[in-house]
Amino acid sequence: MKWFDYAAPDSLEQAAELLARYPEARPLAGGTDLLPQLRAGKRTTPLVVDVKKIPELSSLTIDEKGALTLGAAVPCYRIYEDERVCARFPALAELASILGGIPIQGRASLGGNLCNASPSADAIPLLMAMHATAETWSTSGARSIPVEDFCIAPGRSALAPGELLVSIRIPALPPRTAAHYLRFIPRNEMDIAVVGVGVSLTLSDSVIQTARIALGAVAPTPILATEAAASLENQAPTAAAFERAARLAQQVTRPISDMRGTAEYRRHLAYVLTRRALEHALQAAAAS
Amino acid sequence: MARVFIPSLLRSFTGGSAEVEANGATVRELIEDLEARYPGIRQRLLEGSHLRPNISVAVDGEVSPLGLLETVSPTSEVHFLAAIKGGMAPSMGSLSPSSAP
Amino acid sequence: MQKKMHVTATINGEVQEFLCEPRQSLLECLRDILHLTGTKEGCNDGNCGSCTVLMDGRLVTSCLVLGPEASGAEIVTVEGLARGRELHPLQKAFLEQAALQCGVCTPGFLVAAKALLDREPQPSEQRIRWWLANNLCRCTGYDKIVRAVQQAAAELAATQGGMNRL
Amino acid sequence: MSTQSYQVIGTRPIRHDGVDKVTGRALYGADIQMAGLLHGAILRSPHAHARIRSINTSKAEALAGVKAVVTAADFPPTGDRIVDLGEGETPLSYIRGNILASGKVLYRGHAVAAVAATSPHIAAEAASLIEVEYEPLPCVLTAPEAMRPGAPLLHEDLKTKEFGQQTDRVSNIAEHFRHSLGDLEKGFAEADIVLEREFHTATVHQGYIEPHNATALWNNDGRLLIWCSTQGAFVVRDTTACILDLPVSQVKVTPMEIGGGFGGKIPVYLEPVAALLSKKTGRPVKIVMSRKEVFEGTGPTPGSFIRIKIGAKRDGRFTAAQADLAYEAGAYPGAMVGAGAMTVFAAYDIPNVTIDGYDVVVNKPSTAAYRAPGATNAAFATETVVDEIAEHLGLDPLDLRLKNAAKEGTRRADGLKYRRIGCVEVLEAMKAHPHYRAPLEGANRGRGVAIGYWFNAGLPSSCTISVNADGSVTLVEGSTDIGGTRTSVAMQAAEVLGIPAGSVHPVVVDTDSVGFTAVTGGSRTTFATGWAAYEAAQDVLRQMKERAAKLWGLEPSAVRFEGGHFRASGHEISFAELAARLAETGGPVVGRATVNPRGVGGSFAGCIVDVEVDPETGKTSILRFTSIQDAGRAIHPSYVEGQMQGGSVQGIGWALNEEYFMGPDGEMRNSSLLDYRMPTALDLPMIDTQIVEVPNPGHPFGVRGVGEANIVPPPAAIANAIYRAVGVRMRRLPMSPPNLMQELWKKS
Repeated sequence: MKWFDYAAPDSLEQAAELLARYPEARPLAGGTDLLPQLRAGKRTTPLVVDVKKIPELSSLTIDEKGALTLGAAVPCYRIYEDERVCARFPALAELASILGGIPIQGRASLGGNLCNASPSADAIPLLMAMHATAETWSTSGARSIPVEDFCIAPGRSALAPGELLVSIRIPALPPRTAAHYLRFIPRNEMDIAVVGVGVSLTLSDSVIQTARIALGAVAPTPILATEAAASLENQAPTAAAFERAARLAQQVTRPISDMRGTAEYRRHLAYVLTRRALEHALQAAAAS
Repeated sequence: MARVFIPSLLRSFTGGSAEVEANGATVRELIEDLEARYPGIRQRLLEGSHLRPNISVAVDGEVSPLGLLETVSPTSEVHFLAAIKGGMAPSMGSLSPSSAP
Repeated sequence: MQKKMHVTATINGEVQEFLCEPRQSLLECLRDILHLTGTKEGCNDGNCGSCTVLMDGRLVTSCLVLGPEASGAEIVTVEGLARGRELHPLQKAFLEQAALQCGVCTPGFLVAAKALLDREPQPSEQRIRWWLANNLCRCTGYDKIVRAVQQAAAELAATQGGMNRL
Repeated sequence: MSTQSYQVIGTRPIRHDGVDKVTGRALYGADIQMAGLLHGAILRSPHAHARIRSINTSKAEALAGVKAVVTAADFPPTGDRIVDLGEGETPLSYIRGNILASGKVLYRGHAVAAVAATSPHIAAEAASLIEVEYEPLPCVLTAPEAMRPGAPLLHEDLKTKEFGQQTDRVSNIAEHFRHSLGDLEKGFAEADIVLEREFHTATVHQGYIEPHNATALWNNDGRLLIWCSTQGAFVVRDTTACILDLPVSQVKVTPMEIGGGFGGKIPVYLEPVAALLSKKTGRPVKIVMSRKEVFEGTGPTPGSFIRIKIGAKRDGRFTAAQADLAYEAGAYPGAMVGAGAMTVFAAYDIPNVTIDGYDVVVNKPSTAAYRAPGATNAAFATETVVDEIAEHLGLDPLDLRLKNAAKEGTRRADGLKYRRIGCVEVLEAMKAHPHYRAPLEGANRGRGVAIGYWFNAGLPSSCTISVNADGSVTLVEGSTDIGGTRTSVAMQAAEVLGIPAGSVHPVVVDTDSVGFTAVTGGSRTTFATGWAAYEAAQDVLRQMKERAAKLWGLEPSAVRFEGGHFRASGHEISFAELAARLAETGGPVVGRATVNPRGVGGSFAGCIVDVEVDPETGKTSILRFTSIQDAGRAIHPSYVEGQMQGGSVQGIGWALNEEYFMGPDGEMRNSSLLDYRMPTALDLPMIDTQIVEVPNPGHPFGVRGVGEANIVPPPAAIANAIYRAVGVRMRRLPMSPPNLMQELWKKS
């Protein structure tokens, strides 16, 4: 690994200043993506900025409206060990508990997973389904980016040079709403999603009021399947409706073939997982 | 006389026979006797005065660590086997000299 | 200018100071600087678990932690499991259950299993497998490892979670 | 074979090296620290096949902290020789070529140059500064591709051998051989059913957790000292001496603790490179591979193409069998196809058989042994065809196997007759096992069985045993201990000496300190080194009887040893008591033995597996698994079970997910433990075991090697279970979710 320097600023201002001064600097939260990339020579950097000492990046708060603000460096275990998150955002807690193994969850954060901008990132489809926004900070101020607009290419995010992800904001779930993330991996743990699907459903009386469907590892960035989601609105949550939505979701995929699966296989999984994720979400929403 | 089993790729020397008989108190003597009966076969089994490195000999069902020096009785069964490369016995450390010219 | 960093950390209960390059991982610091070679490198990218240690009570793969990040942290490695001459119940159980063959993954498994039992003293087989899924063993097929953790859990329960819980 | 009851054998003592291994004190190769130590790094080829036009090391040498750079040009000028390292005649250029490429690179990951520097980071950076100009060449990646006329040639000088005889045919087929028995045509003519099937298996890696490592110090007295992780210190000594053109006595190898090998740590990769770097710098040099280097630069086990044809009578009796086995040797000749040929029909008594084997070079890493090398590929093919025959004939798959099972006196296609073997006993134990008859309910679930064989190795082992005055003994051996063999060897000495296992202190030493000992491999250590310990203990007893006789003024022949005591009429002294009196009766007692045993007993293993397939994703889950194996005599049953469980799980990994996923350019796309996907604890149930004991008449305690046969049956058994679950016959490994889904689509 090429030499780099290390700094651990304790305020947003200091961090932003460092990032402005060294545009090639890399923020370090859990390091579970960054360090292997630096070792493999996929990325180089003159400076690693450890952001875990910045209060805004390490806090987990729920405001009076029930929205969750998740510091970009909050490690997964803090999410699933937080009783409030488990009660109000169970899908998020479950996601945090399947991201890597236990030692990875001791370090890795959803913010890091987002910034890594991998097409197969587990967190992104669920965050998209949950209407999450990425809250950023730079010397020119703060901005809020919808998660669905955050990834622009494999490994590339919408963050401008010198801009830091501070937190992820997830609005409170309306009543009778549930989200669910489902991925396919050949092993039962320690694997990268061949396909991942995040969904959310809001029920109203006997029909689906709104739905959202996002897919990972089927295109250069995680994608929203808007038509598929729209097809569910004001429909009864039947197997046929889910089947139709899953087929529509499958149509927007543009997968590649690689060591994790062929394009054909991924397209097939997109259908299977969308259907199954919707069924899971329906059960959870009906129970909530 | 000992029964000698001829591997399929050497059967051209024995007129296609898979099994022949030969005399000898050791494998070395047995090969000399085989050569007298089936000229040319020795050269496929020996290199100079040694068993070819790719060939091992089994007497009565046991691959012999002694090779040519192994004793043979008139009731013995003798097999010449293509020694197997990689992962098999000979590759796992032999007492052979570290290099041959 | 390339300068080493000064790090102070509590390692297996003792305050240690050392100098490291920012690019050196905690694993490298433990092994090459502090000579705590019980923590092993198997993959250097967080996927085998051989370098698992406790950092402020949390399991981490030390290959994915930079040395300077350990500043002020409390680290426990396999060398810190036994209390003096008394082996940790997990260490005893691994020996009694023959839960190791080559032994190179064993330190990581022991630390991971300790973290589990510290949190969940009576885990189910499935919870044990879940917690150990980040630790690869190529020799044992995991059967005897899972049994060893079950045995240690039973022993710890019998001793009321007291003396032997380090 | 004695049928007496044993005091030590069959018990489960704590292993002698256990405390060191659970406290982190045990020293493995990468743990070596020494004054002045430099760190090495290796530059590897980015091409699967290319000519090296030039190598420029000047930028690397100029980097601060770099002490030396070496390439193949640094080998002594004696490369144009044919050598024999026990692998048969091999050009030295091949052996050296795999250490540091010369002229051409033959696989992606092929070592080209190496650097020694003051830190591993500087060494790695320097290696990346070495400029190599390549002329890329077309590559061939599979055996069928490489065998095609006109295929790009890896070695322009490689001529096909037929039964060791060189022909004039230049090709990628290094060797072709044939075993034949009976009359194949007649046998197929007699059959009521003949099935012929083709199989492909992917390259897989042993996957040991500890990467390769080596530290070398070319000392000022001219001796080369090496510390490394190896299955055989003497193999490292002999190979390194050969490569560097040194007398063997000038090389001393100290085997460190080894973090897994499974056959993959028999070959030498780093030691000669570390030695050359040490020679240039005058300092010790340590090289440790990264995981990526382990995948790309060491020897996995061959991928293969196999065609199997079996004929059977309506009653299930096999009349004829034919196999074509083409195994991918990787860059240099030496695939495990010979062993594949020996084991492909080894479980069966078939009168008419022909087996053709092809050793084929391809642009992949040079392959190495992997637990029963060659046998798993072959059994995957045979055992799934046997299952299909059972289905066609409406027979129970175990009954069909029992009807044809090999037994004492069965002649194999390579000509040899079996001595006492446990094939029938293993099959009967499978049939009688509650798992085989347990109900298996639920959709998409199925049960499969298969059996496998490994013949095991003998080979030389040496031991000495010194008696200590406190009644314990010190046992010095040359077998590196990968999975508890210190204990299984010590237990055999303890049994002879009538002392507890804990009173034997086993130590594994360097090549200067013990007689020649072959590798820990071939399931031979408990068998052969255990035998050496048995003989050395007998030597101790003989000498101690003389001491007892001296004490009592008797002839040694009057002294008996029984139940841990030396006895003669009116006299009795325990082993420990006599040990305390050695000084006064003539001085120390040291027993010694060296063996090169015959009497190797092959081992059969079978497994029963229940799976559930998700028909929408193609993912297979293992619900229940039982491994049954003939151990001859289980010395330490826990470690026998451990071998069975470990081998079974490696077989499960091979079956379901493991593969070298190669791009068309010869790049391995999944060279990490994330994407190579070995099984985790969460992917498995408990692995039940049943040890069958059919004592090997060739060993004093009846031992058969148990390390390997257990990996052989799982892929076939899982394929058979998948068929029962979802109705598709898998003939390609791995049976990964995308591959299984492909077959499910074809079916629907």
